[in-house]
Amino acid sequence: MRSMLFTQAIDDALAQAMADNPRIILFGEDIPLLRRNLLVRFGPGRVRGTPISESAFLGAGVAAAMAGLRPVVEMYMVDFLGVCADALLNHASKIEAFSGGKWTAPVVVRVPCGGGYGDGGQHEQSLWGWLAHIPGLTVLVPSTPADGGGLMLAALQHDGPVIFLEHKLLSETWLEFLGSGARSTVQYDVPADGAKGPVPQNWEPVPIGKAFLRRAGGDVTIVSVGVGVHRALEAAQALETEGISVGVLDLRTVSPLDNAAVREVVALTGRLLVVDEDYEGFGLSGELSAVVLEAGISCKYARVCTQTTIPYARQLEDQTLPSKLRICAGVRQLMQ
Amino acid sequence: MRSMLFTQAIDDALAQAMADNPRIILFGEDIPLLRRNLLVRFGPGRVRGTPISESAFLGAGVAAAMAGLRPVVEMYMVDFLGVCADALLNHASKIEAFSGGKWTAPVVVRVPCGGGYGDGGQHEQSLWGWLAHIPGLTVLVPSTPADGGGLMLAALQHDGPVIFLEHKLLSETWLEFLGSGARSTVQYDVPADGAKGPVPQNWEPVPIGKAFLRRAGGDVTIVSVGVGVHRALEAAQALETEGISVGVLDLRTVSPLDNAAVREVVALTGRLLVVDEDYEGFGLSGELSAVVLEAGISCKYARVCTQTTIPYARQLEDQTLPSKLRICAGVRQLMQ
Amino acid sequence: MPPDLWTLYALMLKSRLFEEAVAKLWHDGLISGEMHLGTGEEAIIAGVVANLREGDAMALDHRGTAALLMRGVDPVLVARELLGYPDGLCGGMGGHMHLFSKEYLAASSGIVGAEGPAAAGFALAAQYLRPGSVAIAFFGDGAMNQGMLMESMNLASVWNLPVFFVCKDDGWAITTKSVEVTGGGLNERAQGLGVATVEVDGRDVSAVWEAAHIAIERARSGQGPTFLHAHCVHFEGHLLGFPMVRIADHPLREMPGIAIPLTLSILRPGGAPLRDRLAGLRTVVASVLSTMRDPRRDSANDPVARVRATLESVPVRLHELEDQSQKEIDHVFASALMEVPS
Amino acid sequence: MPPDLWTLYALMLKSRLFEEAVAKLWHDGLISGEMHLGTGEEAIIAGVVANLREGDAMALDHRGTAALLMRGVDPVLVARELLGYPDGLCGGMGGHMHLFSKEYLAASSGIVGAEGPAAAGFALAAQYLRPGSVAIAFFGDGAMNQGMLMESMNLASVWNLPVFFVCKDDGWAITTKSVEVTGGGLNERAQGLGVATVEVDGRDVSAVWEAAHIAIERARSGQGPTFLHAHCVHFEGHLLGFPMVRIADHPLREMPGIAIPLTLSILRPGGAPLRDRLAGLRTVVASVLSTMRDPRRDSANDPVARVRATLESVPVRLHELEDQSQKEIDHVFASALMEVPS
Ligand SMILES: Cc1ncc(C[n+]2csc(CCOP(=O)(O)OP(=O)(O)O)c2C)c(N)n1
Ligand SMILES: Cc1ncc(C[n+]2csc(CCOP(=O)(O)OP(=O)(O)O)c2C)c(N)n1
Ligand SMILES: [Mg+2]
Ligand SMILES: [Mg+2]
Repeated sequence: MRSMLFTQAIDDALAQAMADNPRIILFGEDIPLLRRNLLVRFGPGRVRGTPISESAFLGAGVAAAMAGLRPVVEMYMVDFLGVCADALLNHASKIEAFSGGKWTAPVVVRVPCGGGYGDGGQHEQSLWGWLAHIPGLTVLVPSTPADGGGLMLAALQHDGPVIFLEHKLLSETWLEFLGSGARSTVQYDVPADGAKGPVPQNWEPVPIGKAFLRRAGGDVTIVSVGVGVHRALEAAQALETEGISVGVLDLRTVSPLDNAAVREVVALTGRLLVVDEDYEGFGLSGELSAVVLEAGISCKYARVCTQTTIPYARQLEDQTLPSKLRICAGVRQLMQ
Repeated sequence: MRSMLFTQAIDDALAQAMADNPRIILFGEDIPLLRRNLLVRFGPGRVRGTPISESAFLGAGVAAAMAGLRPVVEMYMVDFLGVCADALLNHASKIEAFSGGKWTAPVVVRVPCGGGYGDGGQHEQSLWGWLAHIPGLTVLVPSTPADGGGLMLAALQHDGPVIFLEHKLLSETWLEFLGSGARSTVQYDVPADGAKGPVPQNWEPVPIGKAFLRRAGGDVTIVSVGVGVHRALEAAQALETEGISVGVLDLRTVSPLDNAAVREVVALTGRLLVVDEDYEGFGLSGELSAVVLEAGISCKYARVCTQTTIPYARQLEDQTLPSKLRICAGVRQLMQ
Repeated sequence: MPPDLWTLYALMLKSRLFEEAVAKLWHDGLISGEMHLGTGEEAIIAGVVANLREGDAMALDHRGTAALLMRGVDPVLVARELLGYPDGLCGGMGGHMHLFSKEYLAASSGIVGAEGPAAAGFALAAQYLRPGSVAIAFFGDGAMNQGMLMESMNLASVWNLPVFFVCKDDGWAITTKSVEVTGGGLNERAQGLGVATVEVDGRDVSAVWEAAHIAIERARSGQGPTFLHAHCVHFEGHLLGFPMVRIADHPLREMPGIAIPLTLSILRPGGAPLRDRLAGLRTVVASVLSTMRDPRRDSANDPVARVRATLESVPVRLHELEDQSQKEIDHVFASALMEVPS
Repeated sequence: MPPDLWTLYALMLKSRLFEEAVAKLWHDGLISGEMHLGTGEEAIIAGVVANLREGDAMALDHRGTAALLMRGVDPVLVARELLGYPDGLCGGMGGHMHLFSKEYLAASSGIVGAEGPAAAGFALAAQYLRPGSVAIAFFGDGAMNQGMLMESMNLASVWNLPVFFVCKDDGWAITTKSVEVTGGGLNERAQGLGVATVEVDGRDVSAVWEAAHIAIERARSGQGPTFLHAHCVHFEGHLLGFPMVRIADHPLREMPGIAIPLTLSILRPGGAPLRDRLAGLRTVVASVLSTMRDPRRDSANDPVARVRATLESVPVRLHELEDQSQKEIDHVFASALMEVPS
């Protein structure tokens, strides 16, 4: 088995798909440089740079998908979707419904998200819950290189709009560009298993909407995505020494949720801790409690999420994003 | 006591505030005509029309608020916030945090929302849960003329950004403009107590973040906002004949939620039905279940929300938006 | 080849008769919500659409019906969609602001300015999959102030996309006069975004056809986007039941409901000094008056009547065409109003 | 009154020395995340800011430090904010892209183009509360393609807002050459939005000051917005640690990490024909070369050095000023690095 870095894996799966399907094209700001390895293999016709006009080029991606291409539109950061949310809220997500099911927009929006490297509150948001609120959008959040590549492949085969969120703390290229700038004087708490890991020789799609149990545990179930999964795994390991058995379910897909998997694991332990780097209110953490309650499963529940605008100062940032410390506290609270 | 129509009450409270506070100004598309009664009282300097440039004028409203004005920015519909979400997501909501608590943006964004008059999926969304996901935004959804005026007054005194959502089905002017066009040949299911009602002689602020129990009931608690409150009240009345006692809590403020009130009523009945015209997933309905579970209250739970893009056809629309029929079914399910 | 006026007239007439029938259904309460007609802009739509061929795409605004009909979409399907029937063009899911035809690569949006990105995307796909094809964006003068439309013009320019940006300028955005909220000039603006421009009288279908022909051929041959500034009027005002038009049509009936609260408000204590109040009143009165005197109320601006006048020299053919059109539309609505399948 | 070059030089020097110290702290790992310096654009900032007075406002982009320092914000507070200390300018909550000073009505944003709406809003408030005051928007050439900035120019035009739109054109948006993604011309574009324009050499602080003086006085006296197109360079490239600059500085060290995957990729089976691959490679190579040959690497473009050259005729005063400036900055950072209060 090969081993790859997180973004390398995603790019590799993308390259495999591009070789198979000439309708896949790529564009976004600085893409010729950022995806230079794809540029020199697939040519400037399929790998394009754009002006800083997110509304125009994301909207164009949606329409190009309707007209037969399979565009991968890259945005610099999920935070910047604020300037072009209309393309997702009122167009990509609604074409299928509006057309009476006759027309779809199979566009993949690839966009870095997440914090942990001191870039401040306009550049470290997660927003997957915000996006998942909109019916008609598929929202993917891989936490390992293997899932990154596999979900990218699945996204490229999906017949509708997909938001593919690439956590910057896992991404060797984004973290270097935005965080370290190749300095050796800074350290970030990068989850090793998320940043690098085994990947298949030939990419196969990882099914959309299927969660994956990263760790079994009988006392408490943690449900999470992205970097939160790794924080949860660290916490679970630490709690083992206290005699608490913690399971960790990696959702991988935020929308559509794998309701069955969530219910199954929570029914088992009767205790649900949601670890969500996205904002706490009106998002994923609430939705998961509803999914469980709707099924008539009663459970103890707590959540460790981002509650406020993410502070710039590293220390404040660490206190704000879900951490092993806060997760352990959350689990212990549920065990009382 | 005076009696007023829904939008008339909001405008009346706004007029009272404008007379008291010369820093309140009003702008948005077509505002000189839409708020002509305010225009002729406060002059064209304080009541302005804008180009169809929501990003520019909403962003300008945020900055004008920072610089000492109290702008009320009107948008045609909440759906259109997609084109200018950045002003809310990355600016209005974050100024206070970014400045270390030293600077705020007391802007009121007044924007029609909601469906029930056959305008289709890009023009009938509610999106209060979507907005409430963003920390730092206050989101108000009045359901009666009295709350409309009182909450508008509170919004104008609040030291931060407020989204004031005005349901089009309750608004005599919006419904005429967009729905009936003064025709007598169309009928919409307008909740009478929401469209018209008693209002105080002199407006006092209705406190932000305080829910109001519209109806007490011992078997099931319905929590809702806006038009949903009235649908719930109708359902509660109908269910009375079946011997089911249903309480209805009107949140009035979606963010910040009145957690205490929610927990209190749900603890009483042990059964929570959320009626939410906004999208079901990752929104208000999930958040309410989390609020209850977090407090260690166990309850039976169900929700009646909008699950998909809102269809155009009136009949399909009626099946999609929360209706008395679906609410009754939801309550009965919880009683099983 | 010069435009065949008979063909263009037939297109325009079809649309006009169809929309007049729609207006009736709307008044009868059979169509819900907002209803924006394209009556008054038919010459622009016909002059452009008559230049299209298979593989070309259209991004439409809130007045998309005319373009779809002229492009060849089954009018019964459109009518049944407006009526909200499950076998309408979009299964009753879209309605009049969200009409979609995958077959004809035509997509509507009720979001002002969204036609820009959509046309750019259609044109991008054309570059790869259907070289020589073009994409049209139809939008109004008000949309020119929406950032994403301006962004799209720039994108089309730098990517050399085969887009034809068609601005149907009626001078109004609902109740707002565009000159009062639009700085500079629309043509300068498009040029500042790298797009070639042409201006025509949008009431003159031949002029539009000529301009469109050149621009579309330019785009087809890889010479990039063009912006068309075409002037027109909208007879119904912004939408059916438009208050300003109601006032103009029935001042005695409509004025009291407006004038009484206005008078009460202007007299209320607290607020601006009298001078400002009067300035406010002047604004309101000017709006109402400008609707009354508006060229959109003047049938001399009717593009259908204008082309008809030039065809009157062949009365037999003209009446035959008109009878035929009317019959077809009658037939369309007879079918459209047939019972809903269940 | 003509610009006093000594004052302008002092402003520029203060900012330059401050940012050089910041770069050290960043390299030492004491500052996290992205760090965009304004080194190279000081003449533009100084020429504009020297024209401001109490009540004027500034909307800043991701390079806001220079403007804040020149405006008079306490440099210790700024430094401690960049270090993320709880008693920094924003309590450590904002960081370098989100520097705010309510006292000086200065607000930053890391969202490209957001300076447009912000300056329009500040100017609107000025119209009511501080007549005669103005608002500045500082932004780059890349931001000119962001819809909300274009919308804001139009809004400022039609509302006659006292805004001075200052475009610091370094020709680049990160790794993208602006000419390749920008249609038309920036001045035409601004004019098409109704805004008056002026173009200057942004390396020449006197020229900027003159242009700014006229534009700002125009705005103060109610004559509306102006757009300044000023050319400059950024010595550090887009941000500290910018890969293109690293390659240019240390080609032998940096190239392998880039060249190896590139070569592997170009050789992989499946994909474009050789011709397209080579075209792709040419694009990458051209980018790297253009950074190496870039004028931003040429110290002749240094605005600080340029103004210094004209002051060298008075060496004593010059050295005194420079010693004084250096001392002040040393003192600032000595204070800034003092222990964090807890
Ligand atoms: C983004 C957005 N803002 C506002 C509206 C409300 N609206 C619908 S049509 C319209 C006026 C459009 O004017 P114009 O572009 O000139 O087209 P016309 O109606 O005159 O044909 C407005 C403001 C909208 N649909 N979308
Ligand atoms: C809306 C948005 N899109 C993209 C980015 C990422 N980004 C940050 S700076 C920048 C380039 C800006 O170029 P320019 O405006 O010329 O300023 P310069 O950096 O050259 O001074 C980009 C694309 C962003 N911050 N915001
Ligand atoms: Mg118009
Ligand atoms: Mg630049």
